[in-house]
Amino acid sequence: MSSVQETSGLAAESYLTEHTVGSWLLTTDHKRIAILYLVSIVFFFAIAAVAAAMMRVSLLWPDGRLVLPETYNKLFTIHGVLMVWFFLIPSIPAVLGNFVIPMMIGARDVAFPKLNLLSWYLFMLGGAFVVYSVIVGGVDTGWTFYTPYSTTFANPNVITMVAGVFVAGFGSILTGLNFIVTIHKMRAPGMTWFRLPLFIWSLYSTSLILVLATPVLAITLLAISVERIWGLGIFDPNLGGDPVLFQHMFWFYSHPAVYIMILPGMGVVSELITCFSRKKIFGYYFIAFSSVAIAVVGFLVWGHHMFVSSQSMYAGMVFSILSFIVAVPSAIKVFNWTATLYKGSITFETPMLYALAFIGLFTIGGLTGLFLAAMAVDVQLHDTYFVIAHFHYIMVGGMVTGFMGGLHYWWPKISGRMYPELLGRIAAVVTFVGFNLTFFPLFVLGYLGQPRRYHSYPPEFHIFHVLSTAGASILGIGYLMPLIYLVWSARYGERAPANPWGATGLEWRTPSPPPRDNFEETPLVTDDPYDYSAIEAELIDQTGLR
Amino acid sequence: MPFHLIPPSASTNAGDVDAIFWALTGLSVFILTIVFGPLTYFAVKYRRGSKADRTPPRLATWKFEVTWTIIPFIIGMGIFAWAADVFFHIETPPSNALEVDVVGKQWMWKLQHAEGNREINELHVPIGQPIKLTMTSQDVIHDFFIPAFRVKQDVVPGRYTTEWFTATKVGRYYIFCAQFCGTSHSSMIGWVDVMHPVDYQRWLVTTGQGETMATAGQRLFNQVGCSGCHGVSSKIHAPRLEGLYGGPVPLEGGQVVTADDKYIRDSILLPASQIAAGYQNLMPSFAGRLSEDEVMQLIAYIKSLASEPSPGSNP
Amino acid sequence: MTSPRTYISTFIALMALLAATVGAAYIDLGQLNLPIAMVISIAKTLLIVLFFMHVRHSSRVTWIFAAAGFFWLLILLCLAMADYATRPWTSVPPF
Amino acid sequence: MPEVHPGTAHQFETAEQQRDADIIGMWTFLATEVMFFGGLIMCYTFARFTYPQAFQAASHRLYVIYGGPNTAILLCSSFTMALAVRAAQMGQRKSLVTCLALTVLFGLAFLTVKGFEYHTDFVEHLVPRWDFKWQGAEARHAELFFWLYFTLTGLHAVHVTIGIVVLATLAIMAWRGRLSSDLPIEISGLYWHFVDIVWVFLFPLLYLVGHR
Repeated sequence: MSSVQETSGLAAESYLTEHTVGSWLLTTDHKRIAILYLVSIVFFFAIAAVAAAMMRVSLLWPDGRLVLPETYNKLFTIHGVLMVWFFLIPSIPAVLGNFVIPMMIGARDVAFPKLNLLSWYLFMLGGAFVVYSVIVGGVDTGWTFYTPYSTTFANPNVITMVAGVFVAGFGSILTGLNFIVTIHKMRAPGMTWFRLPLFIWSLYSTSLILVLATPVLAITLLAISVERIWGLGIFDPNLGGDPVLFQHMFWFYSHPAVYIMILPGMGVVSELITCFSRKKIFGYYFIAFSSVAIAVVGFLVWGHHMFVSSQSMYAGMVFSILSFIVAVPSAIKVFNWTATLYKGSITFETPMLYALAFIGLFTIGGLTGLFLAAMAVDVQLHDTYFVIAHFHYIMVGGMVTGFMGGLHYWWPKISGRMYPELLGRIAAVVTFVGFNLTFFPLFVLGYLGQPRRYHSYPPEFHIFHVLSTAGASILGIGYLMPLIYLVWSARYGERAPANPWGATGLEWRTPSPPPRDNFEETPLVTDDPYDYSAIEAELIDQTGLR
Repeated sequence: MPFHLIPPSASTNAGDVDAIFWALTGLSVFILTIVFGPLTYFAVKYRRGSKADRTPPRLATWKFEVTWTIIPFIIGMGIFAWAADVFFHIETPPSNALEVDVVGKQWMWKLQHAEGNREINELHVPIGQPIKLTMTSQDVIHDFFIPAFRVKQDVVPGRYTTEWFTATKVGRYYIFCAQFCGTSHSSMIGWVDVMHPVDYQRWLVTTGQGETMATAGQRLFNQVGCSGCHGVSSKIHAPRLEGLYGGPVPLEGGQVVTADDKYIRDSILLPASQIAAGYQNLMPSFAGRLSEDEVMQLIAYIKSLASEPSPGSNP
Repeated sequence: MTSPRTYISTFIALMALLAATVGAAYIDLGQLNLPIAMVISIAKTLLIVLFFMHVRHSSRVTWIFAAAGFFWLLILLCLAMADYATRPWTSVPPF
Repeated sequence: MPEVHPGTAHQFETAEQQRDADIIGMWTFLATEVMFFGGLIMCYTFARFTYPQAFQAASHRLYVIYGGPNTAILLCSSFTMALAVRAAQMGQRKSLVTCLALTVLFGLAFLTVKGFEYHTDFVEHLVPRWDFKWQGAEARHAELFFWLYFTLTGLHAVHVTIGIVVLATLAIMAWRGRLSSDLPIEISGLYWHFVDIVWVFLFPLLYLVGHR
């Protein structure tokens, strides 16, 4: 391909050209805001990862020798709060979504660029609150803030931390709003709904959840603060309230939030699988509508977190049946991805390795979700390490893997440079091995009955914790490697052509890195997405290979 | 480092739960095979540069889609029904169960047998006999989890939850608190001692307090002044408690409730919220004056009056 | 563009409904008081949304967005209340 | 390609596109607002379901004589707001300024009445935790009602205040001829009507519980 010359000619006027601090902090360019998010979430991820590492090391001894119980409790709270609200939820949507949504649909920017910047500031303000609450002493409620513990017994820092999540929540509401309007109104001429890349469909569904679920979390957290400060108790049994009401409202947000944390990963994988098997996606409509179905049905299943919470058996039954139904669209996606490989022409670059890892880990995560949706089995597994293992398979095995895949895939577009391919592949394999070693033993631990959030544990669980900690250290290396080589490549990497992967999609029709307004002129869309037959024909002419 | 891969299974419920667990495990392995079999096969066969036939397939896409939508749905519904059936069984105590009351507090379990024996972080039970735990918490939410019995239930302040099991194997098994409850959550560990009925009787006698829960409740009934109004000789117009437990109570306003543990607890602690029809709101609240264990003793006493004939003097 | 006539008749209808809701509250209808008040509120909302907020003449997207918030609120209320309403049912279902 | 309106932001191709985007954006925002109030409505529904008598008794301590007229005031403000949007669309500056000013006045009237009402509640010892005195059964559950009453109406009053500030600003801009488009009026109109709708539900839920 000969696009290298074009790129170097245009590099002087890309969106990265300006270097002043002000040009970053006051930018309204969706690409720059994406980079602001990228740097911020890496920062929060680092703190949360250190917390996780300390917990894993402490768990090497059954009596938890590294840290005191109260420190341990604070560590898992920091880990949960930062990972959920300050890493996973913004990871793919606010970084990759912000960067590529406007380019994928052929727009110059999102619909409300200033609002987009405001989202980032709210996010950072929320993050500052949370970090502050950690510095002044930490909170030990767990990321779930269950009442009445959080409102009456935990230390008052819980107010600061809740305020942080509250503020960041508005950031994510505005991001969701921006994406919805952008996807509705900013599409280039010819870009009909069913010509949209599947990544857009998944982020549209994600945005629906962000917009409709987050406000309920906000009001619930507000109620916690009010209850904590003035002792007015809608959640306090001594004042006529009900702590289980808190759980209903919390999970009304937090269960859909689980889909905020996996749908974007599914979107990325849909892009990667089709690109690296050089084939049109199998079952476009089914993948697209399964995203929307997950977003909608995902709102109806929150009670499966509460089977043993003293919720009524009959409500539990309704939630259980709906939980089995919400598993179906996920299954549809997995089968369609597999079918896409059929008669493809598959290569195994780093993003593809991550995509294949995603399918594997997500499938295990999804299947173990069925165990937890089955009421009788959930009685044994609820609040044990089985749950920990299950949702880490979804969120780390799924979302983080998807994020890494997407980051490598779009890295040439973002930075204008190629990352080192061999290191990339090694890191992907190391992550996969480390991840499984870290989290698979926890399934066994959970079935044996080890409850979560335990600083110390009976000695017969020891061996599984040792395995898990060993895996975590491998996993840590797997995450450190990309951090180092990506930063290195942003400066020293080989210059990237406009379309290094030979991918379809509008974002590849503009130079890497793209100019300020993304496109020289507004593109006109005439084809369905993922039409690899044309690109393939050209490639076969050049290389003689199929 | 001794370790197991499967937890001990020591209750009548355990087998039912394990059956679903292993069925799901089998199903998972099966699905992983049908996803990863083709995935690996395609990845190898259709790798770039291989000589595989890549003529565009003529497939009726929708047939595949319908297949892999309908089949997972049907399997899901099957598992749901099976697991829900077992769940209802786990959640519904049989009527002949021995009763034990449990109060959770940061960070210990206080248990009291109907015979009056009290324990902390230990629960002695006979083999082959259904045991029903009535549980509440003094502070935050706890959770009474016995992995060997496959039972778990949150223990919520302000209300009663129940859990039941029939132990099938003599031995000592863990009780874990499974709901995060504060600093020493991980030390809130207790033991169930499953004994032969003979040993259990001996244990009851040697550790007995001399009074059953009901008699302790009766003592309390007189001591804190309940008998002043609800007693047989009282002049005050208050509901009689003989024959009350388990029966219907018509309320002021037309509603009818059942006089269960929850109703009696609420009547003691929040007397104004449910006034029995024909009575005035005279009773003071005992919230803060009685501990959760004491309320449970009063309930045991009122329950013991259930079999006595209710006096005909009710309005 | 909506004519002033439409606005005026909408306004009058709203005021009439307000009177109706206050009036209905002073009649003892037992369990019916709440549903009636809610039906009147929904009617008022529909009038405001359709005429004052111009949804009647808007695109289908606007219709969907206007309905979405209320629909999701119903999900929250119905499923959570399904728990509270069925808590007294502690017996095994007959199947 | 349609001509580009001078007020159109750089990311949009046409003024039409910007208008649609802004309106859909506002509707999306209103959907989040519904869920925001919805969380409190959930608390309310739970508490009223659990303590029907206490809620009835507590609701009877509120004055329909405050709540009823206040509902009417807000409905009037919605009416003038709708007229303001129409005036903006027709380009009638004078009637636009008048209608906006009236809307702001109705909003202020609402807040004033609300202020008097809060004062009455305070004098009658109905402010939870501050100085709550309750004769009769179920004081705690009545307190819960007033907790919800103050949070719901307080949150609503915050929304009214924001609306008043926005509309007053727009009125001044329109008066000085600084408005180049009717779009801001229409967008803030949607918000104002929404605030009105919230009250349409709060009024019967708080003031008319049970029969009076």
